[in-house]
Amino acid sequence: MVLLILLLVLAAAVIGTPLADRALGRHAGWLFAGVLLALAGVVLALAPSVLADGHTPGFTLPWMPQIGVGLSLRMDGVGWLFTLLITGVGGLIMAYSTRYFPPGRRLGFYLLMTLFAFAMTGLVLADDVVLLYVFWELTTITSFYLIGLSGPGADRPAVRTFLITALGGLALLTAVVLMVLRVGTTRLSEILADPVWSQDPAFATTIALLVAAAAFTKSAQFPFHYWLPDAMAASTPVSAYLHAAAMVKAGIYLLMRFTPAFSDLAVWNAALITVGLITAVVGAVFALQQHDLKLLAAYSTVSQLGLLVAVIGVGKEAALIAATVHTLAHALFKSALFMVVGVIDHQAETRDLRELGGLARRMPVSAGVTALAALSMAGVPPLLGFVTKENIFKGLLEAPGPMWVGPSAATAAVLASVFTFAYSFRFAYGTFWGTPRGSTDVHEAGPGFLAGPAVAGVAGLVLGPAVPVLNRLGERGAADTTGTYYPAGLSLWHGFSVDLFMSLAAIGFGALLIRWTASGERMAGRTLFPVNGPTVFEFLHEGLVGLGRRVGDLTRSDSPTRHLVMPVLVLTAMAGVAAGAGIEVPDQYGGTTHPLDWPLVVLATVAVVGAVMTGSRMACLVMVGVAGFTTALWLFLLGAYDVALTQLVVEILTVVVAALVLRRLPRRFHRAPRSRTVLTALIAAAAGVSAALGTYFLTGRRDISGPGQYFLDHSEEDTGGTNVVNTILVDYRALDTLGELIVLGVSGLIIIAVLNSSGLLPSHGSRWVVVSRRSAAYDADDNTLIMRAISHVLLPLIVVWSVYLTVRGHTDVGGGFVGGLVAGAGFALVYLAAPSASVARIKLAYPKIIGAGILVALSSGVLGYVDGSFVKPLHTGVSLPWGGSFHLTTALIFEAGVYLAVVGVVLTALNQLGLEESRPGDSTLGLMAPTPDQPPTNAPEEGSGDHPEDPLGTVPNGGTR
Amino acid sequence: MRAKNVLNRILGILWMPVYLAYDLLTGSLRVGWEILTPGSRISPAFVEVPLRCRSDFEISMLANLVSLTPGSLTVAARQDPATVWVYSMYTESHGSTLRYVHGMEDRLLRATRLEGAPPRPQDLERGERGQRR
Amino acid sequence: MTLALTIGVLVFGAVFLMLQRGLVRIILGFVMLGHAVNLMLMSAGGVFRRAQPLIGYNPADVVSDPLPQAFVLTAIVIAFSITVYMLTLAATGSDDDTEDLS
Amino acid sequence: MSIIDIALAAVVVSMIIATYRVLRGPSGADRGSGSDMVFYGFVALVAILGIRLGTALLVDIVVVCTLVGFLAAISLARLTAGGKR
Amino acid sequence: MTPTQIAGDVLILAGALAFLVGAIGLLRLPDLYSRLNGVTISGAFGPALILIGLLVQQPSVGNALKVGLALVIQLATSAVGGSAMARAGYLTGAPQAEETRFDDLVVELDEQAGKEHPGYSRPDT
Amino acid sequence: MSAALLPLMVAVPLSAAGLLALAGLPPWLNRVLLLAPSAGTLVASTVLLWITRDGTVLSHNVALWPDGIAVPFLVDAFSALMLWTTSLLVLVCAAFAIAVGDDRTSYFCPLVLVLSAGVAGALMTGDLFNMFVFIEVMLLPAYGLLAMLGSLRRLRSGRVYVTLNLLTSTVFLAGVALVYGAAGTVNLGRLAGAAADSSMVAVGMGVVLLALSVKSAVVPVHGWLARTYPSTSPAVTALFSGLHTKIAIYAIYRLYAVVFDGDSTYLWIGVVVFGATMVVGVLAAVGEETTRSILVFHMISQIGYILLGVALFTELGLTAGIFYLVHHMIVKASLFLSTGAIEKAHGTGALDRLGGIAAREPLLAIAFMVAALSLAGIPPFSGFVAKLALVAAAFQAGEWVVAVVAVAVSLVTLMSMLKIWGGVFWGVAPEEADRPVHGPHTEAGSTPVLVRPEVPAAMLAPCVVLAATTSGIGLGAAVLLDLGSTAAANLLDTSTYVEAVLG
Ligand code: NA
Ligand code: NA
Repeated sequence: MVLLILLLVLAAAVIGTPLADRALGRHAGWLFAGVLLALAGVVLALAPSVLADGHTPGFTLPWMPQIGVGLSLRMDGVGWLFTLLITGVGGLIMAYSTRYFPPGRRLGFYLLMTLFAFAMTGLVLADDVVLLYVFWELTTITSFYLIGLSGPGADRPAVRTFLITALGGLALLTAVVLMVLRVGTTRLSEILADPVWSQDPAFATTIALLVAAAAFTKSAQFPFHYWLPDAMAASTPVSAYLHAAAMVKAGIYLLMRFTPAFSDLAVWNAALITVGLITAVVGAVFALQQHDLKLLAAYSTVSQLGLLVAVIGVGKEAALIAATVHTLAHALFKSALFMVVGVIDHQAETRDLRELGGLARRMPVSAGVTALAALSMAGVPPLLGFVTKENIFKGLLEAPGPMWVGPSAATAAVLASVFTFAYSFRFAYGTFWGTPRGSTDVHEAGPGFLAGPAVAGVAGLVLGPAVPVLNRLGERGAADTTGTYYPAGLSLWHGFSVDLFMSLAAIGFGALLIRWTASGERMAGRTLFPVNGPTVFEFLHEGLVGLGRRVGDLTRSDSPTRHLVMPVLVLTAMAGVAAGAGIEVPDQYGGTTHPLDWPLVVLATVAVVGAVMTGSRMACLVMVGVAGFTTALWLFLLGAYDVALTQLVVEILTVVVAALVLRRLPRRFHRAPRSRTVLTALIAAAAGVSAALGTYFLTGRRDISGPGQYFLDHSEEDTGGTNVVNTILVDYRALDTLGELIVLGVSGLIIIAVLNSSGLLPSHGSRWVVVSRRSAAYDADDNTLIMRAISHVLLPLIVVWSVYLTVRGHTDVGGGFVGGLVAGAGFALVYLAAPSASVARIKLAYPKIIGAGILVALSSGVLGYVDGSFVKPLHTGVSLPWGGSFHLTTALIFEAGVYLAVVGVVLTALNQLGLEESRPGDSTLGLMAPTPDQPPTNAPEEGSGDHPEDPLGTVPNGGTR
Repeated sequence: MRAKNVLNRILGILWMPVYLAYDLLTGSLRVGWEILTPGSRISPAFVEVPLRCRSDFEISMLANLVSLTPGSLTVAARQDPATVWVYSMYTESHGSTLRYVHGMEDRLLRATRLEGAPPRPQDLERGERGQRR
Repeated sequence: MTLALTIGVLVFGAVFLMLQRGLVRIILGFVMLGHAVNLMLMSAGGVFRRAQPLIGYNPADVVSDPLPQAFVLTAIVIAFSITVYMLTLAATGSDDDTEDLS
Repeated sequence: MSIIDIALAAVVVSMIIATYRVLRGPSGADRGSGSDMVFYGFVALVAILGIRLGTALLVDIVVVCTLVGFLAAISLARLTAGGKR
Repeated sequence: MTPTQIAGDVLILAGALAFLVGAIGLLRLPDLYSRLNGVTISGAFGPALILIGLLVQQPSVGNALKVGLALVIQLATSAVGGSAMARAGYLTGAPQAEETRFDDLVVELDEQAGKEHPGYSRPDT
Repeated sequence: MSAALLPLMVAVPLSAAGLLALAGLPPWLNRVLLLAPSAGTLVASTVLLWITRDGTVLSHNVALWPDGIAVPFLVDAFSALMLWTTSLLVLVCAAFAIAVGDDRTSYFCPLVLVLSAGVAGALMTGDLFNMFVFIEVMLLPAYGLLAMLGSLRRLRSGRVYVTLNLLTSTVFLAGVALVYGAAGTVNLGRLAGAAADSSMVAVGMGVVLLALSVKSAVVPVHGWLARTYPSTSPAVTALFSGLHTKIAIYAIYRLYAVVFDGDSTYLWIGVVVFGATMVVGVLAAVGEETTRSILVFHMISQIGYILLGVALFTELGLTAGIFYLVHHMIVKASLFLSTGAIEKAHGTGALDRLGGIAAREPLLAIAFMVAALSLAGIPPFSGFVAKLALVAAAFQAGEWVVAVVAVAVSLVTLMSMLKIWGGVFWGVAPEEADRPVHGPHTEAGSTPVLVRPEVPAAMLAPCVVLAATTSGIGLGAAVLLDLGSTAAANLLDTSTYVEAVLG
């Protein structure tokens, strides 16, 4: 419960940030420092229980019970230590922040810092692997923002940091998933206690490597180490907290946490020790090379984290005691140093060692704090760092494996410590005691600013001699990670031992190194590696972006063909696979071929060959029309008269509308290169063969279907209709018909909408007329009179015929669709016969007709609820005055709706496309205003007016005539 | 007088399909022969034919009758003065085409007007290249 | 077999046209493809019974399956709607089709 | 092969010939005249099929064919003239 | 086979052959305008024979009405269609046969048209 | 709720659309008629979720014809979840469209209503052919919306979109034909398990699924999506992203479960193809330079994730896939809207012409980032749960290659989200930040005025609502996981569904 309270308090702090920021500005830091330090006090108060008595407070709340994920918390010794660091050091840094920033609001900073403290605490307390991962990523995100918000130029480093740590996060996620699947629980403590780790070395190795990868990225291990110096773009409080005390320690925490599972795994030992020591040495060498104090501190952190990783890799009790206490020591001296860097930067307005020196007289307190922290870092007695580093040497000597491993590892650690000594000296001496350089107008910082670093620095001094108080901590840490109790026996002095000599060697050679390199001056700035991390990162990043661009280029085309060819190819490939696999099919059911079919095959072939060969748009249109008529004839032969009729009318209307469009385009198509034509023909042939084979083998191999037979048997009795197809359309499957009607209606609306937003192209065909305007053949009024007279006769016939077809549909060939289409054909006739486009415009509000059609059909559908369901037709017999009765059904209303919608759409197409040309917004039928962002159109800009049709030029704005 | 006119008109209407069938048949045979036999015997021309028709209906009916008959085809029409331009496949002279179309017009007007067809105008002959005399 | 053959031929033409430059041929290709698929639907109902499904006109055992016919009717109208819309697109804005060739 | 079948074949052959004119041109109107003939061919085919299949229903359809076939003819004529009325 | 059936068959065959003749005309005749006269055979004469043949074979009042309707419509529309196509050809300068004797539609002294028409041909390429 | 009322979810929006087309109503009434049916659908689908949460399947034979004859309408947890999410998106996107003024273009409101009706119909129908019809009802308005709103490229995109979708619809229909040819029915209940039993039906359904895969923009047939979605208006892109491809995905889940009965013979194809989709989509996204084109390629990548669920066809896989689907619909729409708001206010979506928005629009920036992190699967947002469950399902099914791919792809996803973040929200605008713009409602051609571009609250609200939803789903994942697993159970064992169809 106390753990939940801990987290809740932190969550409350996050939520309260805006309020605190508004009220206190940068001084909100004091408040948060108070909160964090109070929490640190709580943690300290838990010490007797957790460290001495070995209690592990816990708490559980379900979160995603389906996958067993819960909000489980647990605090053991390791968790206790890290919680203390997060809250304690966090509190110091919060206090420090109140002075670091100039006066003003710092909402983003405090929000993210408290959020980070929350996430970090959650991470080290989580006893659920998924929860652990969640908090792990949350620290990554908050780090990203804290770096990125630190100022201009910080965004790339933030991104680099984010991506590299997220990479590790994904390794952790993978590990988490695999563990949960294998062990069957998400409880961390149960997973670690599972026997699987010893029983399945392959699994253990996989997970170990994944966990190690996660930790290496988070804790900046070679070769991922570069992100940490890169992240120094962040402000100093952020670096002090995240990059010294807390976030980078998450990796250390993770390694310690998983030690129980992996400590006996050779891969684990080897990976951690090798990588850790390489990192330790490389980091230390680089640290000595830095002029920038902050970068120096960053590389130093890298190096120290390397030591910790290596010693954890040993996996023995002493090693983990060392890791535990050195984590504490490092957090103290490194956060102090970072904070001091901020102080120096603030007061001296530089943190470049080449511009610093001799500040000790003006900034004595800072100098003292720095000296304490640097000496602790250098491993000089009697500071805490001396004790903990010595323990690390001791721990490394126990490294598992062949005899030589332990001594070699310890030697590498000493080597790193030699450089550590040197750069620690360079840091402190170069700033405060060396030759005075740069500005002399420097003052000591105020007490508020120095309190944080001072507390951390002094703690290192106090804890050195008093190091036995940490025994319980170390022992508990070892017990939690190795499972066995082992006396820590920490003390400043424990006789002459190998590790003492190693410490002395580090200090001695360090002093020599200082001498040889003139406090590192001679090594500084020299390029040791041909490449640096950020460059490699950006190179890879750019490479990936370039690859991505090329992947995108594969489909970067606005030509429909490029997009159409792919599905066709996939489909034919699928047909090929199906054919290759050989599908069992029954024999053909009944005959499939009739002698009368053959003329139709011939006609279809002729149509297709013609359409494919011709370069003339008009000829192609006609040939496609021939194919359509052939299809209609096929439908006749198959007994589908309604369909055939519809097909015929649709085909004609398609030709009419297409003719309206084609006149705007050149007469001929583009000529394609032969190679492309051949390729296209091959693809088309493959598709054609697939379709033919598919049809032949997959259809016609069964008797009439059950539903088909049902309709034939029941339609008259169910619906009163004898045209079975029509009863399916308006009774059984009226929903399909309703959908089809909607589709048709919407096509009318979108034609208006699109033309309203983009306008029509001018007529291309106006150039084709070559005859003089004075010729008798030219005049439109006179020459259309033949057609007009005919249309006057035909129109009534057509309309009557269309209504007849609609009404009789239920019992005979016909129906609302065909009826409407025939009526539409009548309107097309009127349109075509008119002497000019303006006369031709049929003055009916066609969108309203569409809307009315939709509403009529729908209302007939809703009427069905009277009888229990949508589109349920109602029936009644109406006796006629001349005897007999007429079977009346609401399906007829439905048909009327269909009829209206069809007529509306045909009118729309004729009126809209029949314009000579149009500009966006021309149509007043589309209601409301045109879109504000209009593209330029091809329409000429001359004003509208009564221009006569000009045969030799384009007709400007003919649409309004 | 009136009854006679009405009778005359009814007869005109009844005779129309017969004439039409005859024209259709003979025209088809003539053009069909042309098509099926080698060589070309056509002497086409575009002939302007002034009409006595007045209403749109009359003009368009005449134009259609001309077009329906294989061997002649209406290419253009004018309302006022009523005129059609006829493509004639076998044009012996300007006048022969005029006579042919006017014959059709006579039969048409007999069916459309109570007073029957008015007399044909005299001075409509044109020269070889269509120029007005 | 004749129907399958017709479908194959139509699909060949349709795909060939669809893969050409310019929207108009693509549209015409789609019109053709629509025919092919409608015939495929008819074929799916079986082609050995070919009498029209009007009750009272034909003996029940020669009447064709009415359900595919209803499907095809719906499909024809949907295809028509889209064709008309695509033709509108072809008449709007410039592209491959409208580049003048002469 | 019955007389009707011969008639059917004659019409189909005619339509193929007309197709040649559609493809060959040379003028747009030539293509149009070819297509007129193809569409008339369909009217004829429907009528002949009506006889061949022995169904009177096809007569209804012939009526629709004649009505709408005309639309195609004048649409194509209009297209030939580049939309000029 | 009944006599009416035979008569009907003969009419239909005649119609179909007339149709074929018109189609051949489409191949053989020299220019658009003459070819359109061939089309008239196929559009009017041929269908007329076929429709009458149909009526002869299936005589009924309903069929008579429908066939009559179809006949009238077919004749009227084929005529109008032919005219429309001829005019469209003329407007766009469809080439005329060499044998053409004169053309009353030409507007003389029309500078714009004079050079281009008649005799001007603009092949549809 | 009586199942007989289900068709009203189609009929009501259609009636509103018909009314809008019929009568010239004032703009406010247009808006009301647009929003009210969507809100009603949202409420209704919430009720449906409540009813179906225990695995209940509601069914109704439309027009009360016998089973196998009538078109059945069914709702189970899966379709209810989809109905809920789609109606939420329609509502939010419509609100955004109103905020940016899209609703004043011709027929915008009726078109969106028809779109939503089509979606509802496609989700509820238990009939293959009827599904084709409703997909068309959904597509037709989309054709118009795509070509009538947006950038200058909209017409070209409109062509690609129409032709591609027409091709796939036609292929779908061909598949329906083959299925009917083989099985003699298009009723899903009657088709249950048919493809597993008969290879003839399997080929037919394979054609159907192929068509749906193209519609869902699966690699290698994905390019159309990337070319078309960025050119229309942001609201429309958001709407499409949430509806069209997702309906296709829904249909793939449903049809594979019912007709193939989850037949494991073909699953490997899905694993390969969807894995490739993840990779290709994300790589292409990283290479793009405008906000929307990045997001669109992401969508392709994420479609691979979603469909992986059905390719695994385990309980966890299906649950994860369904969870992912819902999460993705919301997050993607949120991203399109937040970047769309920027596009509208600043006149561009190009990364190199934007910058520093985070400081000026903090709330929008947070909304974007929440959604972006969610998309990348970063906890604690919904995307994390989705990714976690899916990766776990893949490992569990032994498909460790695709599991690792899924994990790796999420890093690249993050990378490109950071690309947008860095290009748009951080840094500084390369030019003067206050640039001459046309206010969103000024007429084209009016004198440009120098204004400081600002995202109005009406545009912001929809983004925030959706971002809050994704956080809510992440933190309250239990609810959605519950529904997802109920839905998955219905897919694994289709007997309840099939019985509901067959009465
Ligand atoms: Na003639
Ligand atoms: Na889509």
